[in-house]
Amino acid sequence: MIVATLALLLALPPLIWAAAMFDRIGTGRGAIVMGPIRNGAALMLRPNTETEAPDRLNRLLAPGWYLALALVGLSVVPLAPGIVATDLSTGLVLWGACEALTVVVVFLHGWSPNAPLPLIGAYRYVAIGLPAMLLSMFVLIGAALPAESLSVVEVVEAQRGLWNVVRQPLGLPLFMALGLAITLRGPFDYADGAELAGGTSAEESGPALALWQFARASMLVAFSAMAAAAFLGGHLGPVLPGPVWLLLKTLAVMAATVAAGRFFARMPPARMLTFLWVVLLPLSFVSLALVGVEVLE
Amino acid sequence: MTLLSALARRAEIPVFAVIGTRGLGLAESLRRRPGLRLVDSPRHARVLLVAGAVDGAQKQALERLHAQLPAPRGTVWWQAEPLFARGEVVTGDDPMPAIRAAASADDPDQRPDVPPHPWQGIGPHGHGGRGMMGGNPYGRPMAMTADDIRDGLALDAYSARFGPFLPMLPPGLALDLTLQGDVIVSADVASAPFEQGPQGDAPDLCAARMLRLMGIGPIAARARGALLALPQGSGMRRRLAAWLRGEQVSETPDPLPAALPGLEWAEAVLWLASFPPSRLRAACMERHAA
Amino acid sequence: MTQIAMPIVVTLLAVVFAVAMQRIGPQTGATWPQRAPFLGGGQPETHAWQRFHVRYYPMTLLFIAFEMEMMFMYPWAVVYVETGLTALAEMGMFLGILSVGILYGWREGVFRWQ
Amino acid sequence: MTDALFLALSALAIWSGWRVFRVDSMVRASFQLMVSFIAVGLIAVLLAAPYIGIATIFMMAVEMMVMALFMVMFMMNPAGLNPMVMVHQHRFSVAAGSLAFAGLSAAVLLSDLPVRPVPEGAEVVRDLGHELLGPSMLIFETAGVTLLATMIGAVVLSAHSGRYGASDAGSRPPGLTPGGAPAGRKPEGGGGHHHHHHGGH
Amino acid sequence: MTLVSVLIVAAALIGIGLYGALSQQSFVMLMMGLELMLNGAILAVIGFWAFSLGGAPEGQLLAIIVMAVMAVEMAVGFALVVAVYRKRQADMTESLKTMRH
Repeated sequence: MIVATLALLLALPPLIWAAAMFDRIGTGRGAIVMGPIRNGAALMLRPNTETEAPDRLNRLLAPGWYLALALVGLSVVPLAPGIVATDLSTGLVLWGACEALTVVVVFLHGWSPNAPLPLIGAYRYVAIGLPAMLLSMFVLIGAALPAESLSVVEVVEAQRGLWNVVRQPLGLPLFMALGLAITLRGPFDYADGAELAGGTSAEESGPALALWQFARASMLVAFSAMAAAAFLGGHLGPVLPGPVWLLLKTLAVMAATVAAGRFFARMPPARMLTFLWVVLLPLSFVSLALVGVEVLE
Repeated sequence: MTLLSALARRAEIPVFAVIGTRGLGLAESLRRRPGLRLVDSPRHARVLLVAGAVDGAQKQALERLHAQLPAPRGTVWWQAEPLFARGEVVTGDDPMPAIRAAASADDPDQRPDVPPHPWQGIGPHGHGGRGMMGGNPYGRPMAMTADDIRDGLALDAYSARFGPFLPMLPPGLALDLTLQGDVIVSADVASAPFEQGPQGDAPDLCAARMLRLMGIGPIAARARGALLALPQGSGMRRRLAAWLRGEQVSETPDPLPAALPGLEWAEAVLWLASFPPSRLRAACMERHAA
Repeated sequence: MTQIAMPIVVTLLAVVFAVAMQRIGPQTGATWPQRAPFLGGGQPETHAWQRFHVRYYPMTLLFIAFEMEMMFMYPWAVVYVETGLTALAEMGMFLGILSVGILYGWREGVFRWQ
Repeated sequence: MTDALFLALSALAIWSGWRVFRVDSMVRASFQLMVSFIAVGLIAVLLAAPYIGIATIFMMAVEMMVMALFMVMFMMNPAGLNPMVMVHQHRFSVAAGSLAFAGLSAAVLLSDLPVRPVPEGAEVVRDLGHELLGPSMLIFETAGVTLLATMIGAVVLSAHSGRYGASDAGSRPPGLTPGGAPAGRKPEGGGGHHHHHHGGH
Repeated sequence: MTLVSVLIVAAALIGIGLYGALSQQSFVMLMMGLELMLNGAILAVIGFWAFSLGGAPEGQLLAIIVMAVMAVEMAVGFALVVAVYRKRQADMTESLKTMRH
């Protein structure tokens, strides 16, 4: 338990660095490896900005909560057989709780500066974040069916014969929609989009902004590790040791998520809301029904 | 600290670009330049770059923006007449040396340090407010209820001047908007967009501006998914498709005070970006003349 | 106890880390113009905090009723394989009933901005 | 260790429950209540109910998010920029609250509670699943119907724009006689007056 | 951690919730009080289930039902608030009384 936690805390900074590098590829500005670190250092040396009558406490804590949720979500992912930081028999539900609280934290981040653009971003995000979370719950339950358990450890073990991505081909893409939503990117980035000049972080500067980006990247890592565990067999794989497999799969999901975020355009929120409820949610029902029938055979 | 400073020395300079007359092309040319990064909010910036001439009427707005960059901050005037005596002036094509110089400058404040309304010491707790909604708590009054145009729930209306240098609006356009939630309830043009010349109407530049608001690049847009993401029936799809094919668009929008109310923020911003700057300017000027 | 020890510990770690990092930078007092909300040079008349018109409020009500089904689905998933077809049929019925609610909401336009 | 954690979480649950009615900002009030729920959820995990505990956190995070949206929407001065007190019958309420606490505590302390702890290693989630699909199947399906009724009721009450346009536009009860004036209370405003006048003659 | 201590914490939550439900003028704040009381109820149910019911699954089911009640209460309550506000521009409990005509 303690070993796993330490391993996670050690692995997180390099993975966050990798996430920042993925974000830089294709922007045409070079310095892919060192750029994120330098920019982060420069931000740390800038001052925080005050706003008029902000909610100081929530503004100070929001990046920390976001980071905490990423860490708690990450802690239910087993690194190798028997090595997991939080061995909870309802790990999938805990992950779901982290998703739900992410919506709360992003809302608080946008609410606390008392400024119009962050406020609009916060409210739009809640509209999209809530149904997106529903979606992920259905596909994760689909992953739990063959394991007959809500423990992520069991979910991974149940994939020894067949990975869930084969059993439930719709699951991973639908889960990635949630990944895009909770990591505030691409088509689901209703909180921090360009049409709000940075949305919930439009009023942040210096360390507060750097930490928000840091937490956002760690949420990407947590989401990718969870996706790897639930759909790609986690630490299972031939020849290489388990943690290495998990690392490779996590990096693959991270790259795919970043690419998906660049590829799909952001719709106006009302359109996206209808799309989520009327197209994606029924799709997740279908995905669950298919895996249900498949498991019984 | 020294490690951080060493790393930070070679970081990209975050620049907030204020776009003036014929400045759109200038600012776009910087977007992929190594060594700097154009940011969407002055809070994220180190340097304020004024690209293209800015009307003297916008001096106060520019000073307010200047104040919103966290200190220390620097200013660069690129092919622009300085409106206040700070920062570097560049007349040529390459602002990079000046931006680098500005990145180590420390401009003093332009605006006086006074709250928007006097409030200190007023009210039972000295917070400037009275009763439940009254007074100017912390220097500003609270929003009041007003009728809504959509669903009949009369909640608070937020009135403010948006622009003229808001990055998602066409440069120079200042709108007096009243919002309920994120829906525009009423709109008025306070100042028309700046003249951008024929360069501002270039299809690739216009398409890039619009796609940036949708969070994708031009390569992803070729897959036509970008068009499906736009609302139907507003002509946005048609205009973006034309730009992506490399054709000019010459539609003139309806007058903004009539067209904007009832639109959601995201729709309104995309709708404004779906017109070439020259046509938008024409639509706003007509109204001013009338 | 051991199950929730690590989540609590990492939460505390993350929050302390984030607060400490925000405190090490230069702490300067901001002037009033600097603190004004960013509106591209424009100014607001009032505070941004207001009775915010949440345009999607019927959707949130539909959502909290629908989300309740999750509470039943998790235990269902655990015993699904043992119970077999009965479980499939029962949950099919349950979700079917709730889907009627979504369909109804859609036809009433609750997913649009009110 | 478990006892210390229990005490800390209990203190957190009660303190944040109390703060709900003491903070000025409605957003803070909602999320204080959420913190109280999270503390109770964690206590439930300590009490060997890992599913109910974590699911409480999950559900309440969402519900309190919605709560915050509505609080801000309908409360005057939602951010508490002007400090405010909006209470009535304050003394009576304090007395009632204390009395409830004292009464319940006394009942707990005085009664002889049976002791049958959860057996070690019991698979509580599996039991719950069997219960849901077996003996309590009817409860489960009834919950489905109740939730459907809630959804429809909430939409009918709250939504303004329906399939046929605004919900309060042009709706008038039928007349008591064919072609007569609409029955029931007269709507306020000019239209109602007109009909009243017409019906009077 | 004994049943008595758990139940006393639950009683405290119910007491605070009752205070809130009785004292708050605004309808949404009143609902916060109700939620806090139900919070105490959930804790009491789980406490009983863990210490006195020997882990009988009905105890957990009861906790779920309490949560479902909460969800229903919230959905219908807020829908009512919206309906009343649309008519009256007020969300005070007093104004609900005048809804009757």
